Amino acid sequence: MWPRVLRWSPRGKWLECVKQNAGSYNVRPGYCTSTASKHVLDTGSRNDLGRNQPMTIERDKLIEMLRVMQSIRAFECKARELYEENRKQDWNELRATGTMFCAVHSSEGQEAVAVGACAALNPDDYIISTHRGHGHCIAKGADMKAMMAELMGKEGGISKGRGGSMHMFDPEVGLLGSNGIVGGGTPLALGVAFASQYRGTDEVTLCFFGDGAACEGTFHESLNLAALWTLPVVFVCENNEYAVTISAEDSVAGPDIGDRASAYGIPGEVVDGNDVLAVHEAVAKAVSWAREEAGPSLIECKTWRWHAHCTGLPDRRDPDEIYHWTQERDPLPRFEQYLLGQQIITDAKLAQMRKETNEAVEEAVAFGEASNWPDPTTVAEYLWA
Amino acid sequence: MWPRVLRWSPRGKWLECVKQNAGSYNVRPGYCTSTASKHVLDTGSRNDLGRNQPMTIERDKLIEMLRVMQSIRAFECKARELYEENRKQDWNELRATGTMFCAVHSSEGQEAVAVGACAALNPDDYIISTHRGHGHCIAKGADMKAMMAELMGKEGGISKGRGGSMHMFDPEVGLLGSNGIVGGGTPLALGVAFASQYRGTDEVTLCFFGDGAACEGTFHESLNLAALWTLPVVFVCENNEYAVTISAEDSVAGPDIGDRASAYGIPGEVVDGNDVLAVHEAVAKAVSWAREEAGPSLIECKTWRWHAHCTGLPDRRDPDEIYHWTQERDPLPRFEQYLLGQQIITDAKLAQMRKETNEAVEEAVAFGEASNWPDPTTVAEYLWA
Amino acid sequence: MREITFVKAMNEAMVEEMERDETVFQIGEDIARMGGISGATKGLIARFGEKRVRQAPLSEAAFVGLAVGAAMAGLRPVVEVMYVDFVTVCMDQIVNQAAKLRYMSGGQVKVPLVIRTQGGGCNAEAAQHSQSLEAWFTHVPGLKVVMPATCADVKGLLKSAIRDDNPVIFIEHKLLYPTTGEIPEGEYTIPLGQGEVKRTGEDITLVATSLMVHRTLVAAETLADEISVEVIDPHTLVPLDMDCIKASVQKTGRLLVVQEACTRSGFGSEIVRRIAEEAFDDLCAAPRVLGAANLPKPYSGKLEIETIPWEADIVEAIRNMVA
Amino acid sequence: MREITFVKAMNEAMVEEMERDETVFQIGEDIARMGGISGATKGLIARFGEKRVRQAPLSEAAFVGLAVGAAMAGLRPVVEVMYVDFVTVCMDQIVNQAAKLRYMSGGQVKVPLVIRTQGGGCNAEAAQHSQSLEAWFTHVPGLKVVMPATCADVKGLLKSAIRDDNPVIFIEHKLLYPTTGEIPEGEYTIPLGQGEVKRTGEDITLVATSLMVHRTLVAAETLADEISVEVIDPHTLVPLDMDCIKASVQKTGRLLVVQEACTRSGFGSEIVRRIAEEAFDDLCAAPRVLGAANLPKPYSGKLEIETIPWEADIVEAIRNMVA
Ligand SMILES: Cc1ncc(C[n+]2csc(CCOP(=O)(O)OP(=O)(O)O)c2C)c(N)n1
Ligand SMILES: Cc1ncc(C[n+]2csc(CCOP(=O)(O)OP(=O)(O)O)c2C)c(N)n1
Ligand SMILES: [Mg+2]
Ligand SMILES: [Mg+2]
Repeated sequence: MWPRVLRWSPRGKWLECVKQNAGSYNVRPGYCTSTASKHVLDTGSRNDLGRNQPMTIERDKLIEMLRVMQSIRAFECKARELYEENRKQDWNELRATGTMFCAVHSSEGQEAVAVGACAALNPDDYIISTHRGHGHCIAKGADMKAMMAELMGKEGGISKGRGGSMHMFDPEVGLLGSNGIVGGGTPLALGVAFASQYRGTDEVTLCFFGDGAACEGTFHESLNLAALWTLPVVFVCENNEYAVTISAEDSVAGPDIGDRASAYGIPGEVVDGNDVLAVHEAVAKAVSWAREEAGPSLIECKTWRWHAHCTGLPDRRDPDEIYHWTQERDPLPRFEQYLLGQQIITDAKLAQMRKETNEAVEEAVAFGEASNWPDPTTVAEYLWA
Repeated sequence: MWPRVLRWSPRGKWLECVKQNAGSYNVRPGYCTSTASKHVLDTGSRNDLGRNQPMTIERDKLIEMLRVMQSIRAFECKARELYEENRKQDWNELRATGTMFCAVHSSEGQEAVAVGACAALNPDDYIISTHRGHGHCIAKGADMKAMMAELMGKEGGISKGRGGSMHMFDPEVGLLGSNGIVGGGTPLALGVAFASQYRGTDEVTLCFFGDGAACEGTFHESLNLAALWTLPVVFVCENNEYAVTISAEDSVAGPDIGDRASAYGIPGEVVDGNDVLAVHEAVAKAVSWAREEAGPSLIECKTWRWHAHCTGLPDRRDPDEIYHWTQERDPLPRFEQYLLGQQIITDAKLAQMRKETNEAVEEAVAFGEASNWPDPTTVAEYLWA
Repeated sequence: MREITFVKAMNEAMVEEMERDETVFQIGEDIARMGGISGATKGLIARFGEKRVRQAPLSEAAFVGLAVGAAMAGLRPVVEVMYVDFVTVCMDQIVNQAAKLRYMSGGQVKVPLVIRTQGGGCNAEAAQHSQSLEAWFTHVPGLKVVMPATCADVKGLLKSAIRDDNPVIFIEHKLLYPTTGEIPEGEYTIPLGQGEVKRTGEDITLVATSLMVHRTLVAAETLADEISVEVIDPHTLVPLDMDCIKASVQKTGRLLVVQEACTRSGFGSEIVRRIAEEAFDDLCAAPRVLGAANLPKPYSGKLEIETIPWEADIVEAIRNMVA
Repeated sequence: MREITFVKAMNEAMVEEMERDETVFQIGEDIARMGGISGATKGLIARFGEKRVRQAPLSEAAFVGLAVGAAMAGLRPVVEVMYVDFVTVCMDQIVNQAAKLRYMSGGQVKVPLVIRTQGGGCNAEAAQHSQSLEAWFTHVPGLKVVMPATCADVKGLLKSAIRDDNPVIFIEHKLLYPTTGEIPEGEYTIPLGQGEVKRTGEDITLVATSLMVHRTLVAAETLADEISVEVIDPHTLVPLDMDCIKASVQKTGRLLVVQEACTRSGFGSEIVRRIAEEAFDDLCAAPRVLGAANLPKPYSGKLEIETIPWEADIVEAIRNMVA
């Protein structure tokens, strides 16, 4: 079992690095303290317990991770805009004409979790995502064009317009669905992992869920069962400190969610979820653990959502808190600065990349707009196999 | 938070006492090693971490505890007999005449848990019981006559014959129901405790459940919520090593169920469930913890059921295992021997007590038999309040 | 008469009942500062404090069960389950516990409990947030089921539900919350089990609840010159005011139940059965249910609007039946 | 023809399908050495090993969900939920996941899954172990619902259910397991959605499934000299063989549905609605449902027998309708 290396003060908002079994606390200034080489990022030096093997990530992969983070940010921002625009119109009219745009649960601010985690997966690995799932889908390789068309309810959508924001499927890239029921995806992930085990493949299933979902009974049942049956599943808890308006402090009793792993005798870890490399490192370890048939594990990523729970709802959180998370702990500039500092990327390349991701999102919008509405006479299709 | 003092080797069948934070194991020969005085039982000496205050139990109470244990044993044995007798008849006939006797989940072998736990409660405290609940009901003060009449489906039954074995209610003695749904009672217990807290009384609710129930989602949700809201509830897990045919080893991942308390930041303890005084001591502590508004706690009592899951099902467990638990670890003679050794009771008194409890059970049978069948025209009564 | 929103009417009902009876408390997700997903519990936390407005973690089985236990122990919980779709994670506590505890105990306990939840579609929320599951609850003896349509009704019915000594499933329609309507001044309640003739007519009886009451009334008005339509809102499905429905069908000879739930095995089928059994000879045409397509709700609005009865569908159905 | 028990017929079906297709696996509580609560999975562990016979802990939501996920990923799980009463703790996985995944994904995934469970009462198991909840599932688009009555039927239907690419809820009656009946030699299946005329008659159509098929047949025989009763077993509620039922009602003019489920909002109401809508003019008497009292099952047998239709009740209902 892995040692616990990085933790937060219980439920505190401020990052600190606590060594297990030791009284000394080191405030961790950020993730960029590693002695990484130009081509290869060594995050091993950040912690000293059982993490001595440096983790190497290809330069191109690092750049690709940044691109995906930027894409998610741009996609989410656009999706919120489209919602707002749409709902400025008369709602009854929208309903009567079938042109309503769904509420979206933006994952802005949480990009490091989606990208850090999915970057640890192979194309034939699987993910099960949540209501706040656009980032996961993009990070696993889903097509933004099809995703945007889905939000618009078009036939060209990733679920042919039948699913919407919370029900995106693309088995081709291993996306076996986001889910509108909090805690509803956890048992499904068991099954996907079970199928891999049953067939003797080395595929791994990664299951995203939130701090809210960690309070549902399915969390407990799923971790227990996965542990008993050594299922190749990685549970990634995106603890963004809130479930709609309830804080994790008011809904999660005891120490960290990641600590709950010990109740099932499986490895658990708590990482800075706004540090894409920290997430990546922890999840990569968990994925190889699963791939080597050692069973499930639980990674809690401490992060924060930037916007209201979903479009259409107010956000009444503390301005200081908002400032801290959006200005001081934004995962994107942190990673950009790191890559710049390591001369893995240049300012010019960065500007170029931003332009490209924005263009890609605009293309996605154009694709969605150009896509046809579903044919009403096909409404009963896809009910039965 | 209490220190963990007594534990079993993880999921092992053999009793041992492990000191927390220490490598040394002491095989505990039985519970009777305490330096108890004649009138007062000091169980404090059995363990040394934070349990130095000896617990005192009145002589009369000890004798009463034994009587209740004997009553449960006799009641359960009788209930099984009545079932077997009944089901020797033609089942179709029984169904057609409405004279079928329900299957019963005997708690023989587990008497120490019911009695040790309920002896820690006041009359106005509450319990929520399970499908294997006769012992809990008797220990909380329910009338064996009414209980027997219930099993017979009579109007004089504790639930007027409407409930049966798994649905016994007697609010007068704080019995707010046994439950046929595994894990179904845990949330109810929260509510009863919540009501006490809401009204500002110092009542405590004790919630029994099994090792099987510890795998259901309600276990997790309930402990989390109880911990968050500091509810005055004591969760008593009766780990009898099996849920029907699945062993706790095959259904409970990780360390002991009692250890799961730490996931919620509440005290958890593992005790020898065949040692009525050990159970009593642990539960009494938990009850005062709750009564002093310190919140919930979890006590896992390691025990074993003597018979098949319920009447009508086979029991295919290992003969050695059966021998060990029924012959070497029977909670009744252990307690009897202790009381004899401490000269709290005499052989004569013991024989007398056995005679009385058997008579009480026979009286209960006679009462049940004499009680009327419910009037069929009243079948719709009690649906609405 | 004042004009207020549906959600405000609910809020008034809850404030009044909480003032009246201090055993009434609220429990659910996001019911504190946000006032619940609909805003129905807005201000309750400020007025009644954290003791009586309990914002719960995402643990529906635990907090619904807590409410059931608390009801058994003498309190009067009002629970919010955010969407009716989520009863699927706490069905045991509703069906096997709340509904049955009184009966199983031979009348020794009672469970005065209201579970408020929102149903219905056409809000672009797709298959897991758009269901109409009232029929399930009506099939469970021991539960009362209320589906209010208007602002005045929701206030009076919610107050009755809170005062009722039995578990009540109270299903609000998500599209009704912002609607406005007139509401009587002062204290009033509307008894559970008493239906209302929302419009009198001679040719056909329409039975509808919740959002569909409004659609049937529009349809009736559209046809006013042609066909005389009676519209009945039973308010509650359990208990059901059969006298009211039967009297109407005896007059009109025709029954059309309009529901947003999937047609198959919806509560409309139950109403048709009751009328077929009890007023067969009064029927001069086949009774009918106009309900939703037997499909999960598709996300795309262009598809979703195909699945739910609209005013025009009701008009057409009436015409077909009366023709 | 051989005579075997119902539970043995189920066992044969599962053995044959597991032999035929290695993606079929079993999951549920106590299904290994004990062979499940009914004995239906007896011997499977010895024959197919632990890989394909997964004895699960008490975590219905997790293991039903696991089965749904595994089905999505290409396996064919057969799940045992010990009693239908316990679907209440895993309803989300059945209703919001299994039933909807295919539709929500625009047809990209399928969920070939069988959930076997036992329903029915009169086994002295009281309110939480005696329900008949099939109507709930029929109200959820995307689920097929099977309720077999005879040994021959259960084998053929279970094999079809396992081969079906959709989620199937397969409800067995606890009193049928030990019953015996004739069964064809060799391999056979019975298609889902195809009803069967179990007895031909002219005066009245009885529709029943599961245990009630047997009771209606006894009632029909009792009345043989008096009234000619046709008995139809639709086998599956979804899909429903309306052609079969309609053809019969068109002949007899009378419909009586007999069900063990509570009468209110049971599937009988749905059948009455369909017939009322589609064959109104053929009816010469009010169609009727004879079902259970709208009560939780009381424990006491003396009360419980009052709540469920027996042969004599069916005879009386037929007489009343044909008189
Ligand atoms: C079973 C269930 N209960 C409630 C909801 C309503 N709901 C949707 S998202 C959400 C909060 C989820 O919080 P968390 O798991 O932390 O995810 P986050 O939204 O923070 O990403 C709630 C309460 C739901 N969809 N499903
Ligand atoms: C939700 C649910 N699942 C399954 C059952 C069937 N069942 C009744 S008792 C039991 C075993 C319970 O085991 P445990 O909690 O350890 O209690 P024990 O029987 O050992 O006292 C099972 C599976 C049930 N009653 N409820
Ligand atoms: Mg969250
Ligand atoms: Mg057990």
